[in-house]
Amino acid sequence: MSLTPTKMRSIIEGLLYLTGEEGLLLDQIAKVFPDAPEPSIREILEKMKRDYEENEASGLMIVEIAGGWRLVTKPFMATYAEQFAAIPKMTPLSQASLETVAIIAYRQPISRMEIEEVRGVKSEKALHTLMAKGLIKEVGRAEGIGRPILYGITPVFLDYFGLRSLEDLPPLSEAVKDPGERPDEVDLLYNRYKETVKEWSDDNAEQATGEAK
Amino acid sequence: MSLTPTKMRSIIEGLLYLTGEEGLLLDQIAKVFPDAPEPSIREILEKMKRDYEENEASGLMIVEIAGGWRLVTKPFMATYAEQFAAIPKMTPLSQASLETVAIIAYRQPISRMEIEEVRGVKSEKALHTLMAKGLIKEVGRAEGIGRPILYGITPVFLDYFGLRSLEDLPPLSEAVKDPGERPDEVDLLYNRYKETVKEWSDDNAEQATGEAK
Amino acid sequence: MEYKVKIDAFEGPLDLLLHLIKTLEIDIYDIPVAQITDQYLQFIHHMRQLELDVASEYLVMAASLVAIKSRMLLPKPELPDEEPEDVYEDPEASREALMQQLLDYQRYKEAAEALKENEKSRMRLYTKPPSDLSQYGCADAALMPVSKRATVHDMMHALQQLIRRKIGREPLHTKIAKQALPIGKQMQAVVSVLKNTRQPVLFSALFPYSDRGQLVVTFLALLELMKKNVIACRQEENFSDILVSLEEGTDEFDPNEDAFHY
Repeated sequence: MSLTPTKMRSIIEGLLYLTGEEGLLLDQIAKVFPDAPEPSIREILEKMKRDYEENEASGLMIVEIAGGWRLVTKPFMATYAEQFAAIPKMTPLSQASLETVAIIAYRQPISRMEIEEVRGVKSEKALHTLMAKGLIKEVGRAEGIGRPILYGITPVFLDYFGLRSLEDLPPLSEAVKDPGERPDEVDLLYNRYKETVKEWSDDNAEQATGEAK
Repeated sequence: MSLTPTKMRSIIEGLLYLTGEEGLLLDQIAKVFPDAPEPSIREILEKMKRDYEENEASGLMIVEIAGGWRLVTKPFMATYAEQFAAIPKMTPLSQASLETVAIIAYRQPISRMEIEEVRGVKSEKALHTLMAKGLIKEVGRAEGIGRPILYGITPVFLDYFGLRSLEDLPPLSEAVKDPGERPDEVDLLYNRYKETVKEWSDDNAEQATGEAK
Repeated sequence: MEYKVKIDAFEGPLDLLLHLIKTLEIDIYDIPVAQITDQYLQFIHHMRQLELDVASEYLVMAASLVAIKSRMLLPKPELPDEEPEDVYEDPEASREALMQQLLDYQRYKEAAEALKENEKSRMRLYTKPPSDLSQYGCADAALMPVSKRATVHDMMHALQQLIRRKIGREPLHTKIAKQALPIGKQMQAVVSVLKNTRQPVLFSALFPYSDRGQLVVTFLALLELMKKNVIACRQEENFSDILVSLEEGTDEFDPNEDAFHY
């Protein structure tokens, strides 16, 4: 016996409620309806999403984040949810962490040194924070001297920024013209500059650590 | 400014969803609407309850027991919830188990009550699962009333998560250590300082532009 | 460990340069090195006057800016053709390199801005913790699956979720606990439930909360109502469920009567 779309809608709604923040993957739903074709399930979800959105009498809406469907409260509810909770909000990421995670997202796998080249400053603390929040992870080591750790983003990254997939990332503005065709001298100067920075900042870091003691 | 019944309904729905099976007391809802008389709130709840009941396309319903209101799944959902529960999960450890084992790893030795304080929910089942999997063990008993059992992690934990030692665990973000923490004076001071610098540099830039002209 | 110094609102020398370029309305594709160098140095100078520790990155940038500027003032030396090219650092090339670096950094800075917006809207979405499905017979397998292991990062994610959830929930517990629910009020609540259902209610159904304070108050309220003959409790046999019902003629029960206030 196959289920009517109305019945299916009610079941999906129930499952969305039960799974809450964990979310529901399309193929998990499909397993509950072995006879229903996946497109029809997606159709019901999309319809449900629209219905919730348009329904002014409802404080809920459906979002698709990182491939999972979730029932969440509408943005306007945040005030009430927070007022109700009377707890300080989650602290957003610092500018340094945002820049760092952006570089990682667009350029992964990438080493700490490469990140610091782009930012022009040390980024250890930002990496630390991002690791602790589970937004990035070590994805391997580069070839070459020191075999530096390479970083990449995690699925939590998508969740944290509410993205469906990496394709949802805001487009990066157009690359600088012919970045590969820099004259050699520039690279040399650039490398020398980098090294100076490195020495300098290592010295400085040591000093700072020394002072802290 | 008073809210329309439609708006109030949407807010109540959102709050009922957020509190899930735990539900809300009428009093708690009333606090969100300081200007609305309690009977009008009750009316909205009763209406919402009827609406959900009559809506065949919804898998949810509202129940009232002893002054508490809850949004729950309709009874027919049990069959589907069972079916859904039987689907192998994406992560082999449930969210509850992961949270619990993480808390133990960072705070061992720790009692069940302390774990439940951090998680805000009962954690007996998760502890059971973790014990059965050999990821945690009893490591002693605390002093004091009832001498509660203390839990710690096992070598299997390290093996399971691919860690050489506990020191390999990612640094914990401040929020987990003390979720209630507010930005302290240092941050406030820092922000004020930032503003001063910003003002200064804007002034200076203006001056410079002036000179250049 | 990152050292404590970090000047002000800027994320580093590149950020500071971008700021100067913007406020001075300079064309980033044609940076007047002399002007920007002067401004940059002036800024650093003021920072130091304020006795602020200026991070080394800023000083390194200052040094290279000065180097480019001074080389630009000198005539280009006549080099014999056989000399390797890199002996002389062409200030034009250095300026170009700096521009490239600034443009590259600017792209990611913009991307970070966009992500900040995403973060902001995502933070406004709240949700409920997953329901306990164990009642539907979902048991964590007793054996550990080897193929699909949870990772440390799954665990960190779980902790983040926990924090989010606590934001929405914690006060609920504390509020109920601290409220010290008055018995009189709870008596009203029980009576109104019985009136609404118009039929006996299961004893256990009157205790929907696991909160201890709530349980005690509800229990005391029931005892008080029994004493006042407002309700009756029935038990068919030992250990069966207790049924609670309203006594006859309690319609005039006035919950606001002083006697019910504790």
